[in-house]
Amino acid sequence: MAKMNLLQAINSALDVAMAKNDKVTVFGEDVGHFGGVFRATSGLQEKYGRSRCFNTPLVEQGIIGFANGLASQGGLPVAEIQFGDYIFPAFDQIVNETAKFRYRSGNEFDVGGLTIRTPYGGGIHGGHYHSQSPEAYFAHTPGLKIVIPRNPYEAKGLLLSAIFDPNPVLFMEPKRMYRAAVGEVPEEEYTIPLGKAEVVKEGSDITLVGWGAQIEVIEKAAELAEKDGVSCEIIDLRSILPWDADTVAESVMKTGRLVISQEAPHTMAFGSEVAATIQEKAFLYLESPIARVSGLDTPYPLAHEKEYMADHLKTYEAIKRSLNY
Amino acid sequence: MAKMNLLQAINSALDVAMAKNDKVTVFGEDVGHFGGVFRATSGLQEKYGRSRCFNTPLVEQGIIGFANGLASQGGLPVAEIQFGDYIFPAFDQIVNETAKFRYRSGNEFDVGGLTIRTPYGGGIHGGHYHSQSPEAYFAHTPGLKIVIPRNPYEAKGLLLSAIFDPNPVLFMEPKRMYRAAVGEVPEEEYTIPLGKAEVVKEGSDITLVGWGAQIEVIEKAAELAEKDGVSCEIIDLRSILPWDADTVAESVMKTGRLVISQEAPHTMAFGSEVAATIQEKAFLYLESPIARVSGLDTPYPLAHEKEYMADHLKTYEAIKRSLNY
Amino acid sequence: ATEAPKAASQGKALASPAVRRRAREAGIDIAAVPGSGSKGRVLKEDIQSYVDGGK
Amino acid sequence: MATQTTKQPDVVTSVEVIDGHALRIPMFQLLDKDGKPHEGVTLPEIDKDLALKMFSTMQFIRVLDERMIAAQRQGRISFYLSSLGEEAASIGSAAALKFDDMIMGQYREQGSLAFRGFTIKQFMNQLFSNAEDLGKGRQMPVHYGCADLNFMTISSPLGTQIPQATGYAYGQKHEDSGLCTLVYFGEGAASEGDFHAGLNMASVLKVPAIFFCRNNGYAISTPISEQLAGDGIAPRGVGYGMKTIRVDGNDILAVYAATQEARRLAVEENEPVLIEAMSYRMAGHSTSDDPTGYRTRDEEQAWRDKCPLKRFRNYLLSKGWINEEDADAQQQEVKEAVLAALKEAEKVPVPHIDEIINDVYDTPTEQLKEQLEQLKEHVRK
Amino acid sequence: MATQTTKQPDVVTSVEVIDGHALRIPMFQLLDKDGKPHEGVTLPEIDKDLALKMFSTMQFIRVLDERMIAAQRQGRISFYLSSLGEEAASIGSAAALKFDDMIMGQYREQGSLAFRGFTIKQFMNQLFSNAEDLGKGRQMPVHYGCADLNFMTISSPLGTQIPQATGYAYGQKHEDSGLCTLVYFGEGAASEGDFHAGLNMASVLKVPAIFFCRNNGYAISTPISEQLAGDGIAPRGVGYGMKTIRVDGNDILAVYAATQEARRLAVEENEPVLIEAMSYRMAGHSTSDDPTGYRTRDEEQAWRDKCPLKRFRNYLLSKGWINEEDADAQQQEVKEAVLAALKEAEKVPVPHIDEIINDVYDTPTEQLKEQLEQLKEHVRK
Ligand SMILES: Cc1ncc(C[n+]2csc(CCOP(=O)(O)OP(=O)(O)O)c2C)c(N)n1
Ligand SMILES: Cc1ncc(C[n+]2csc(CCOP(=O)(O)OP(=O)(O)O)c2C)c(N)n1
Ligand SMILES: [Mg+2]
Ligand SMILES: [Mg+2]
Ligand SMILES: [Mg+2]
Repeated sequence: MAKMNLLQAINSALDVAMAKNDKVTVFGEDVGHFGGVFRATSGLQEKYGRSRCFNTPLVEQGIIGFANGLASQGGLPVAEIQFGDYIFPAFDQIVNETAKFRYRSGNEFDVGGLTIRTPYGGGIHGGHYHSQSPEAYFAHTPGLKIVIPRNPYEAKGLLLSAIFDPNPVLFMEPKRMYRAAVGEVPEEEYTIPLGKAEVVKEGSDITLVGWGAQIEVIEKAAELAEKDGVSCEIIDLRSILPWDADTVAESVMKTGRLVISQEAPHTMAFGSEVAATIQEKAFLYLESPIARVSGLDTPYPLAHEKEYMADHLKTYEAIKRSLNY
Repeated sequence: MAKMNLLQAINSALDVAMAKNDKVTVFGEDVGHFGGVFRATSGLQEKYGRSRCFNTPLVEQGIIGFANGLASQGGLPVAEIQFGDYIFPAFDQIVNETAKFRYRSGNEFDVGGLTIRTPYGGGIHGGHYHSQSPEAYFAHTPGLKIVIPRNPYEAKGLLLSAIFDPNPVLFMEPKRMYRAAVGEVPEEEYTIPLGKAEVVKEGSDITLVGWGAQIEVIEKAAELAEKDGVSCEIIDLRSILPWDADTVAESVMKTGRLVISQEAPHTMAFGSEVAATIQEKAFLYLESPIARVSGLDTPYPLAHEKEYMADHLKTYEAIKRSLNY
Repeated sequence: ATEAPKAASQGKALASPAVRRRAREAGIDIAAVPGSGSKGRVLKEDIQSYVDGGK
Repeated sequence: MATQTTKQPDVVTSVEVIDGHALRIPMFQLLDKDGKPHEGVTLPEIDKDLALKMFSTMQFIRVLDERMIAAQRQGRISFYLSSLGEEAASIGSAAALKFDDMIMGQYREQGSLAFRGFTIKQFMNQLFSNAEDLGKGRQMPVHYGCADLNFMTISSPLGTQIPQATGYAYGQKHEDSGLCTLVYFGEGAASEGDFHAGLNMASVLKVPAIFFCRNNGYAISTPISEQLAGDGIAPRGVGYGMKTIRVDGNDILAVYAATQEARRLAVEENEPVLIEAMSYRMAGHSTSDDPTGYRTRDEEQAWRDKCPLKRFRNYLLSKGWINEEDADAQQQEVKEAVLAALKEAEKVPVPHIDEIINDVYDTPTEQLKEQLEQLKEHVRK
Repeated sequence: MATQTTKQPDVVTSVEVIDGHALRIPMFQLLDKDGKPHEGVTLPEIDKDLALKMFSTMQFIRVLDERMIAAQRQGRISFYLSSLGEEAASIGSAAALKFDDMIMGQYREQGSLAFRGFTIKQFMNQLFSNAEDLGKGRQMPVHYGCADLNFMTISSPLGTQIPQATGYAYGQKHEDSGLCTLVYFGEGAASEGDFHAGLNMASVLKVPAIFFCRNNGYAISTPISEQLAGDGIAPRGVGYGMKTIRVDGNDILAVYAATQEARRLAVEENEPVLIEAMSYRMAGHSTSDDPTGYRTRDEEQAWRDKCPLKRFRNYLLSKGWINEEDADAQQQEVKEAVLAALKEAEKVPVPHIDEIINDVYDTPTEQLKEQLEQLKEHVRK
C-alpha cells in the first residue's frame, strides 16, 4: 500500500497494465513525453517507449477512430481525451462505431480492448468547456460501458478492470479530485468489478445515490443530515452503463426515499434514468418523490460556478424535503 | 387546404419560408438539384436559385459548422442531415457550439436563426444506421430546442415555427411516415407553438405519452384498450426540449396512470426524463408505476426489427399492466 | 411543483405509493379511506385508523 | 526532448500566391481502352492463374451485381448497391495484397471480398439477412464482413473506417507482422473529417496503410464539382506529406501495379500511401436511386466505352489466356450459380430471436436477458 | 443538370509515386530579422498613422500579456494565455482588413482585437469575469468577443470556428456586402476534422474567407513534427484547390501585405485563401504550462532573436517614424494604464445572479425561471 492521489492511482494502473501486457498502448494529445496536461501518463513513454505511449495529432475523432482500429486488430488501446468537454468530435466514432462494432459484425470483429480515459467535471473555474459532466450523453448507447471512480483506490481498480474488460469502456475521471483526493492504494494489480454499485455507507431513513466526485458532496450532505438524526444510506453507482439498478432498488425498498445528486444539468442527466427505473422497481415503497439535485439547465457558467453546482447544501436541503414530504 | 403527405408538408413549409424571407437558405447532402434523397427539398433550387438551395460536400460537421456561422451572420439556414443516424459527426458543433453560442458570448452573438432538419426512426428495414431515434442524445443540452411532428399538418406548422424561432431548433422528421401519412394541410403560412404538448385525445383512466411517429402506435394501442373499456388520454409532446411537463402532469393527476411509448432504446431514452419528472410532479396521484415501452437496449437490428420495435401491442400490454397493477 | 395542487379525481386517492402498499397489505380499497392530510391526502395513520375502525 | 522541426522554407520577397492547382498529378495507365498495352510499358508480373482469377472475379461480380439489382426490383431483397464499372479498382487492388493484409471497405468493394474467397453462398446469406449470414442478419444488404478473410465488416457511416485503418495498421506495425491495411473510400467520403484525421495520423505515425480512394465522380447525386474544388483527391496526399499515386481505376493491370508499389512502400518503408483510382459509378448510387435525374446519358456512354471488364477481357484474349467461348460459358455458369444460391438463401430462416441481444456486449447483461424474456413472453401472447 | 467535371489528368505509363514533399512552398518576407527591408522589395503602402497604430498595438499587447501572466502568478486571475512572439501575425493581418470584416479568433489573437479598438478596460473586465464583461463572466479569461468590433466571441473547442467562418463568409457574399471573414487557428487545430470541413467547403462554395493559420510550432507540448508530416499547413491549401500564401509571421509588413492580397482575392474574386504565418510561441502554452519540460532554451533563444516587435521597432526607427525615447515612454504609459485598469476591474462585482439563466434561450424558459427561483431561495437560507 502507498499513499496516492487520484492521478498517481491512474498512473499506477496504466503502469501495471503496460507492464503486464505489451498490447496495452497509451496515446492522446500531449500524453507522450510531457505526460499529459494533468500528468496522468507521466513517465510511461520513458518506461515503455515511444511506440507504446505517444502523442497524437490534435484530433479527437482521429484518436478514437485510430483506437477503434487498433482495438479491432487485437490491441488494448487506452486513448486519452484531454478534457471530457472535447470528446464530442469523437461522438460518432464512439456511438456509431465503438458501441456497435461487435453487434453489427455478428461478432466477427470487436473493439472490446478499447478504453477511453477522460477527465470530467466542474469546480476548477473552467467555465463551460473545462467543466462538463457528459456521462449522460453516452449512457443511451448499448454496447458501451461507462465507469466513474470516486477516489484513488477505486480509480486504480476500476481502470484495471476497464482496460482488460472484453468490452469498450469509457472511463471518466473526476478532475477536481486529481490531486485533492489522497488515499491508500495497493501498488500491485487489483480489480474492482464493473457494473456493480457499492453501498458506501449503510443507513435506514433515506438512500442517496451518486457517482464520481459527487460522492464526496453526498457524504458531506449526509453528515449534516445525520446531525439532524437522519440515517443515510449512500450508494456509489461506479458504473453508469450497465448500471446496478438492483442495489439501488433494494436500498430504496428499505428506506422508502431516494435523493440522487449529480453534477450535470438537470434535464436528461443520468439521474433521470435512475429515478425512472427506481420508481418502477420500488414503487410501492416510496414515501416521497424521488428527488434529483443537479446543475442548472444552462451551459456550465464561470462567475456563478458556486451557485450553479449541486453542492452538499443543496443535497442536504433535498434530503430534508424528502423526509418532510 | 390541400392533401399532403408529410414530405410535401415539409416541402411546403420550406417553400413558404423561402418566399417570405430571403435569408432562408436550404442546404445539405444532395438537397440541391436532386431535392434530397427523400425529395423534401424538391423544386427549391429551381425556384430560389443555387445560392439559396444547394448541395454541400459530404461532411456533417462541416454542414453544421457552416450553418452555425451563417446563422451567426444573421442568416436563417435550414441545414439537412441526410439521416438522423449521421448527425453524430456534427455532435460537437451542435452541443458545444450551437447550443452555447448565445450564452457564452453574453448575447453578443447567437445562432438563433439555425434550424437543423433530419429524418429519424425505424420501420423501414434500415438496420442500425438508417433507423435510430437520437432525440434523447440532444435533450441534455440547454440552449437547443428539439421538435418532432407526428403528421403533415403538425410538420408544416412546427417547421415554420422552428425556422423563424429566435433559437436554434433540431427538427426531427419521422421518415417512415414521409409518404405514409397524408392529411389536410393549409397551403399558406401558419405556425404551431414550440414547447407546448397537445392532448390529442382526452380520456380518464390512463395517460399515454409519445411523440412523432410513435403517436400513431399509441393511437392503435389506445383503440385496443378502449375495446376493453379503458379511456385513454393521449398526449403528443411535440417538443422534446423544452418540454411541456405541466400538460403531462395535469393529465396524470387526473388519470393516475402513465405509459410512455418511444422508439429509442430503453435506457436514457427521453421517456426517462418524462417518468422522472412526472413521478415528482404527480407523485401522490400515481396509482401504478410510470411505465416505459421502448426499443431494446441493443443497436437497432435488421432481421428482428419487428420484434425490436415498441409497437402497439407492446404498448397495449403496458396499458393493461398499468391498470391491473 | 411537487405540492399536490388539487384533490384526487373521483374514485381515486391522493396518497404516496408506500401508503398505497399499506392499504393493499391491509386488504382495503384506498379510495374509500378518508384522508386527513392536505387536500384529502391519505396518510399511513389514516389507513391504520380505517383498519381499526373497520374492526 | 522534442524539438520543432519544420524545415525552414525558402524565402521570397514578393507575395507569392500559390495557385490551388499548382500541383497537377498525372494518372498512371498501362492498357488503352481497348486493352492494348501502351507502347514500351513494363507490365506487372502476373501469371496466368492469377490473371484468370482476377478475370473470373470480375465476371462474377458483374453478374452478381446485375442479378441482385434485378432481385431487388422483384422485391426479393430490400436494397442493393452495385459496383458496376468499378470492378477493376477493387479486384486489382485486392489482388496485389497478401491474403493476411487487412481490407476495410466502404460498401462498393464486393470484388475484393470475392477475390479473397467469399462464396456466392456467403454473399447471398448476407443479402438475405438469414440465419447463416456471418453478420447474423443485423445489417442492411452489402454490409459484408469476414474475419477469416481479413475483410473488416462494413459500416454505413461514411469515412469512419479511415482512421480505423490507421489504427489497425499501427497494430500490424507494432507486431512487426510485415502486413498492411488497405482501406477503400469514395471521393465523397473523403470530405468527412475522419478522412483528414486518418491520413494525417497515418503520415505522422508512419503506419503501413494504403488509402485507396475510388473516385467515381459522384456521391449519390452530388458530382465531384460540388464535392471539391481541387484536382481530385490525390493532391491532398501531398498536403499530408504522404506518398501518392493516381491510377486509372478502369485498368486492372495499372491498379495492380500501383497497389503493389504502394504495398512495398507501406510494408518495407512504413510509408503510408494514398491511391486515387479514377473511375465512374456506372449504375445508380443504389437501388433506391435513379441517376437519370442528375446526369446525362452521354456522360454515362462515354464511360461505358471505358468498361474495365471489356478492357481486361480484350487483353487476355490478345494474350491467348482466354477465348471468347470459354469466357462466355464461364459467365453463363456463374449466372446459374448465382441464381441457384439466391434461391437457396431465400429459404434459410431468419436468425434465432436470441440473436437480438447477443454481441451487444461479449455476453448479454442481466438487463438484456430480462428484456429478451419480456420480448419472448410478449411474442407468445 | 450537373455533370462530372474532374479535368482529365495527364496519362503516364509507369507508376509515378508523387512524393509527399513534391510541393515546397516558400515563405514571403519583407524585413530581415533586424527590420531592414530586403533589397529591392515593394513595401505595402502604410501611412505613418497606421504604422504607429500597428506599433502601439504591438507594444500594448506585449505589456498586457506580460502583466497578466504576472497577475495570474499572483493569484489575481485564474488563467491567462499570451501571444508573446506572435504579435505581428495577428496585428498585421487585422490591420489589412476593413473594420466591418468579421474576425474569428482561436484565443491567441488579442492583438487583432486591440487593433479593432477593444479597450484596456474591456480586456480587464473579461479577464476578471466581472459584471461589466461583455461576455457576462461566463467564459474563462481570454475568451473575448465583441459584436460592435466584429470580433466573434472565442470558443475553447479547437477548430470549430473554421467551418463557421465559411458559413459567415457565405452570408457576407449572399448579401453582396463586399466584406470577408478572417479566421485564425493554430497549426495544432488544423488537425481537427473541422479544419478539413471548413476549407473544403469554402473552396467549393467560393466564399470570401481568409484562413489564417498561426504556425507557432507547438500545440501545448506537441511539436509540429508530431502534429503533421508534410511541409506545414500551406500545401493543404493546394489539396483543396485553394489559393495559398506562406508568410513570415514575425514580419508585420509581410503579414500585412499578404493579408491585403488575400482580402483582395476573397472579396473581389470570391477566392478563399489560406495563409500560413510562420512564427513561434515564445511563452508557455498558457499559465498552466511550463515549456521547459519539452523544448530547449536554445530553440527559444533562436526565436527570441526574431522578435517581431523589435523588428518592426527597428524598421520604424530607421524610417524616423518613432524614436527610442518616445517608444519607451509609450510603453511605460501603457504599463501604468494596464495596472490601473487591472485594479479597477478587480473591484467590479460579479454579474448579477439572474445572469445565470439569461441567454440560454432568447428569453428564459419557465423551467429556468423556476430553477433560478429555487436557487435564490437556497442562497437565502
Ligand atoms: C456519415 C454519413 N453521411 C451520409 C451518408 C449517406 N450516404 C451514403 S453513400 C453516400 C455517398 C457516398 O459517396 P462516395 O463516398 O463518393 O462513394 P460512392 O457511393 O460514390 O462509391 C451518402 C451521402 C452516410 N452513409 N454516412
Ligand atoms: C477540441 C479540443 N481539443 C483539445 C483542446 C485542448 N487544447 C487547448 S489549446 C491546445 C493546443 C492548440 O495548439 P494550436 O492550435 O497549435 O494553437 P496554439 O496554442 O499553438 O496557438 C489544446 C490541445 C481544445 N481546446 N479543444
Ligand atoms: Mg430558429
Ligand atoms: Mg463517389
Ligand atoms: Mg500552435
